[in-house]
Amino acid sequence: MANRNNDVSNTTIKVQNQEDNKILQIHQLTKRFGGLTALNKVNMHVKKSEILGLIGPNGSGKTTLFNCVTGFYKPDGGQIIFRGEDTTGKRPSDIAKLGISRSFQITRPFDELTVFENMLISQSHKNESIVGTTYTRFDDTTREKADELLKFVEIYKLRDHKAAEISFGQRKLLELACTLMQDPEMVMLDEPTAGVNPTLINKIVDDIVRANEKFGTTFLIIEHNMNVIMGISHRMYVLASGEVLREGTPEEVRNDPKVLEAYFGD
Amino acid sequence: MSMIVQAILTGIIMGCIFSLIATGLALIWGVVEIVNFAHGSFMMLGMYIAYFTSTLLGIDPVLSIPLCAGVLFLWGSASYKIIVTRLLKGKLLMQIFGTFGLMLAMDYGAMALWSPNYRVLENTWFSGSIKIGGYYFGEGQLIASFVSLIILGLVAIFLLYTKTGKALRASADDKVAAVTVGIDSEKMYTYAWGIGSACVGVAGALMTNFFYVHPQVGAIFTFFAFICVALAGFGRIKGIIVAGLMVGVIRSISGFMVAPWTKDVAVFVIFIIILLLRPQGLFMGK
Amino acid sequence: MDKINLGSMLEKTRKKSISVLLIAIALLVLAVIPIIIDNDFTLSVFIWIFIYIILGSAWNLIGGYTGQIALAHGVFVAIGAYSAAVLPKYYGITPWLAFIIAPLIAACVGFAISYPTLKLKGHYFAMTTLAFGFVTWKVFLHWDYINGAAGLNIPFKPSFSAMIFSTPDIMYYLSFILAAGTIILFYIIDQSKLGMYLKSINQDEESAENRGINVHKYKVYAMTLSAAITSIGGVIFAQYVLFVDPNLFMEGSLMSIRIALIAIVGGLGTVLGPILGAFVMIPLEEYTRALLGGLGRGFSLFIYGIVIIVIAMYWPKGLADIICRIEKKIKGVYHGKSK
Amino acid sequence: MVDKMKEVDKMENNKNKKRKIFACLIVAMVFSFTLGCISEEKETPAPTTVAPTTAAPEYPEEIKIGCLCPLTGPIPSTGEAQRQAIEFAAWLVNNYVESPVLMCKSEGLENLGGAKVVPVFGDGGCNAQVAQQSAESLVSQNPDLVALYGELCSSATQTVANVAEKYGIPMVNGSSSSPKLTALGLKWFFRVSPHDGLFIRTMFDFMRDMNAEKNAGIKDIAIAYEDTEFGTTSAEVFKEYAVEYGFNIIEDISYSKNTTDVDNEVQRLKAADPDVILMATYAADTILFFKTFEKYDVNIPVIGNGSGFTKAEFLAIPESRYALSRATFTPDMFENMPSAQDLDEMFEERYGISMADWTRDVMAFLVLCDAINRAGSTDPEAIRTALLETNIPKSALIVPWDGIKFDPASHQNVYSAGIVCQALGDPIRMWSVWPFEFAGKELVWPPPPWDQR
Repeated sequence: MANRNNDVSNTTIKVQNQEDNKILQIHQLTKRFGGLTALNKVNMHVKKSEILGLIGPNGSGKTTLFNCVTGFYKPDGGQIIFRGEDTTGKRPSDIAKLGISRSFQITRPFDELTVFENMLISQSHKNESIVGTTYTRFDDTTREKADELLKFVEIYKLRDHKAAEISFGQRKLLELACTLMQDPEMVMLDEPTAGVNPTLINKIVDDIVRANEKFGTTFLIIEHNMNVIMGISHRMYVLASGEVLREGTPEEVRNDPKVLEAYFGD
Repeated sequence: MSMIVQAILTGIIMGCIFSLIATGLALIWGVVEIVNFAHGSFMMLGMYIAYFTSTLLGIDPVLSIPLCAGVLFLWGSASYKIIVTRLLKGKLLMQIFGTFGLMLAMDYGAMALWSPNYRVLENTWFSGSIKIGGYYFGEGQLIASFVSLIILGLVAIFLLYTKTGKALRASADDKVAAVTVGIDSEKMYTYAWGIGSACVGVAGALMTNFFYVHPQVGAIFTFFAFICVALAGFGRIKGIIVAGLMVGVIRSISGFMVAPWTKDVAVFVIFIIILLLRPQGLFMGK
Repeated sequence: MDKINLGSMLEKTRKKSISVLLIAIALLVLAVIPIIIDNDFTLSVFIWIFIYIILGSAWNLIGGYTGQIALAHGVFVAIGAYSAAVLPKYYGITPWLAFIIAPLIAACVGFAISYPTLKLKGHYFAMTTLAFGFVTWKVFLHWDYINGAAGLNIPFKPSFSAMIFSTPDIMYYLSFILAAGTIILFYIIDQSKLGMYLKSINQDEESAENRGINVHKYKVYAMTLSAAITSIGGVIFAQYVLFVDPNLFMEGSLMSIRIALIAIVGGLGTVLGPILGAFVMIPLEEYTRALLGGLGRGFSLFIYGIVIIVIAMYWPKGLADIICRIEKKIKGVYHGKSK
Repeated sequence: MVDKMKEVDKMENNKNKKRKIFACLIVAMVFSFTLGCISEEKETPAPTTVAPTTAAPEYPEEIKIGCLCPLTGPIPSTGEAQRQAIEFAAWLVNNYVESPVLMCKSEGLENLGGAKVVPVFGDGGCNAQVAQQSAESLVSQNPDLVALYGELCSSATQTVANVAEKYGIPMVNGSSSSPKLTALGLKWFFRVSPHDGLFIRTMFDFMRDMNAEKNAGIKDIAIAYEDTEFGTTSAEVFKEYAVEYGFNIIEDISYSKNTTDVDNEVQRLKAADPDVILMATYAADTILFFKTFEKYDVNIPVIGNGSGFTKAEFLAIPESRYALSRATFTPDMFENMPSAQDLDEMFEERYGISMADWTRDVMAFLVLCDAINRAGSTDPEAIRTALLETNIPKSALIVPWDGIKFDPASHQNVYSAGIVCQALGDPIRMWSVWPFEFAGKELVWPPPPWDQR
């Protein structure tokens, strides 16, 4: 696939003793808001083409972590290395260009634009000259790709509806499709199934798995729905009050008393 | 030397008046989060009210302060209810142009009603000037700045110690929270507009002692009010006085030391610089 | 699947032919106006319409598409106008060259002002541009090189090189061509990636940033482009009025707001908007001035203010929106028939 | 392939921009036609762009003169008064009035078969663009327009003059004071009233006389002027003459118009402590300045370059007392000009205001009509020559000049001159105090300290 070749060209800085299958490495990541510490020296890594689950009670810092990785927050300490490149404190758009795409907890498509246009905008912005955009339109490959993905998540019929007009669940699917639009190395989904009806949940889960198998896309997923996350993720991290509580396979996590306590204790 | 001191003193006095005008704007901005371009026109209205009560009923502008405050309160809340509520539903652009339209309508409406002639109130209680310790003060300006400070004090007390005031501050700090604790935001907005307009109305009444009355008198004062608000930090009532004094003194100094025409420019340049360096305002932590 | 496509293809080609026809007719009409109407006033109204189409469209890029409230476009008009006035006066260079120089200067200024200020949001940007406009106005008033407040007069000596023509026809065609050019440019932009990106920025900056669009960069680019094109309007302005002074362009930043209004009344973020806006506003202003001017006391401006309020309150999408609605209706009817 | 087609097709559907463009162009067409009609209605068979050689019937019913006044914009009330002055002048021409003043005895233009003069008014808006637009409109809506008159604000007059040049229409101006108007060597533009150059010369002549006859000992002068066309031009002339007359300018203050206060300006003036302050300001700031003079107890004679100083709004405040100004005319001068006085009474009863501020405009309009009359045709060239040949004796004037005669090059009235007046009496109004020989009231110099007023 396209991103594979880019892969070769882009891998510039090699961080010492980096195992090649670690696509994302987070060292000692710390983020404070005034008094409270949202993230405290978090260490974690994501392996290439895995589905990584990230769980934890509310306010445990999951979304903060996402915002740090995608550059919306400037971390107060620590380092984020994506595919051998230090992305700490970079502009979100630059990070996105590197191949991280992210969905928001509350879906944020551009309501005034059509579903199709939303897809087009989400294309990869790698090596795109700003002046060039003045007169170039989206090329056919992009358009075909957009249609493909719309078909893939099965909302092709809504193609020319304004994003404002489509249902909540469909917006979720649109977001998913958008995140896949830019040949991402890694997709970060923030509660992809929150507030979605069961049938659609299955659909979304199914899409994620298929995408993971079909394109070998890496997924990093925040999810509250235990069945879903346990079902799809290969590996999991548990965050609690800004610290990594546990790392391991779904089974390990499920059977860890600490985790249960973090969730249901007091 | 003494002239420089004089210049600074003049600046301070003008500053007090600016800060009174700015307080109204800051209140509106803070609570309702809308830029009221018509603010100066509200002041103009206050000036005309004071002028006519004085010429027709022979009531001194200082006495007509309550009247101005009252009328402007009503006018402010009315214009909120009728126009602004709807504007708030729209985009920021529409809000700005809406209030701008209000400004045009008020200014030229006043012109159509009361002619574009410059009117001046003569021999009010506080006209002419006094000399204190070798420095000259216009009585009009002096009383204006004193009353300004008093009004500011009252507003502060109101905001700090009354129930409504607290509610206002709450909704200025955090709308969502305010609503969740059951503050009627609609009501708060209306109050904010009313009180904000009342402040500027009072300023208008005081101005008639030493300034001419004219339909388009407001615009330049609106500008300075904006600047004070920006300096204090958009939407924050705190620090308005300091900001006002700063503006006053900067103008006065640059006007006296550099060249008179630069005094407004200087303020605007500083305004731009501050917006760029500290958009959150001078007197606020991050 | 295929059948539908073929059907729509046919329909499209039909539409296309109609569209081409309509454009052709419209262009033809506008082209022959100077011949059929030998009334200079009507022509001058048209010239103003064309000039304001240029200005309005330019503002629309930053104000309508990108949604950044720029209130200093009078400055850029002034840059254009003054370079047109200064070049021949001081350097004996033909004002035609201003079409190249003015945009360059304007672009630089536009970039310089917008690069830092566009980091700020919403009314911060609006206020800063407003203040910038004020400062520039005062500086122009005291700038001896451009003759300060007295302004510069362009002597009426008709010649092609001086870009002054004894009959308004040529000026009409000149402004017509420029306006048409601007419209085409903005049609291209509207259809281009840029147009799409700017729209997305207007709706949700964070989301756009998340999608990999460098919001700040695009905003600044839009502002720079907008400034450059605005200054072209300024050149024509000067060549037509033959007199420039700071108040004309920057007093109370009235012109900046007027320009914005053209786009707003017409419809923000559409190619059509500024065109409609100019075609409605300019004649309206001309005739209201003629009608209400007699009343004196700026009664016309009172009306103007009311109109602005009403638009802002009830009609934020402008005229273009209505055209679209009508269009949709027609379309609906058509489909109804076809099925 | 099918996909391609689909894409293109969809793309078409995505936006209806294309069709929006057509829509707009349709609107364009509609507008063009409506405008066309509007103009057609007003048009006469005669060609519209003024080509008077063709459009000159033997004796036209009426002589249309396009007059521009600032009816909107910053000074609408002044514009209204100017309009009345012009109407009044036209009335004088069209009706027999028993008065030695120019054109009064005539009924219409006798050399054109008693054709009536009809002023057609347009709004100049005191704004270059508005004035130009209105002038264009007047010219093309009235193909039989014979001449242009106005505006009041110099920048507006400038663009109207440009229109006059463009169409070759004679133009007369009665009240714009910017020297540059007659310095451009315009072919069709004539100015009856003095410009700031001459006015300010009056001010300096006055100061010289003060030194000579009243040994006022004026040496150091300060100048204060607003940052407008009027202010800066005045300032240039101030500086020029200061050198010529051997005064030295010790303070030069340009302040921004309609500001919130003029304290610093006055503080600087006080600090400089000159013998005289020369000012060029409009009404609003003049009021502020004098209130601030009192505030800071500044007791220096102030001579204004007209404008704000002669406005009723300024004279309404007690601080204005003893203010000096240049002027063309003051009400008291009617007393030694009986003919003018009669007209003033007529004017007053018609419009309820004194003609004093408007004698310039009335006179200038009369001069224009006289020229057309002498030309005996509506041919612009003829009128232009007539204007150039103008030579009106003192006796036929309602202004205190030695006559009216245009400089062949600049087209500026060579005899036009100003007077110096002072705010005196109760109620305060302007009284002529210089030239001393026909002063309406005795000059008060220096003004008494503020606490004794």
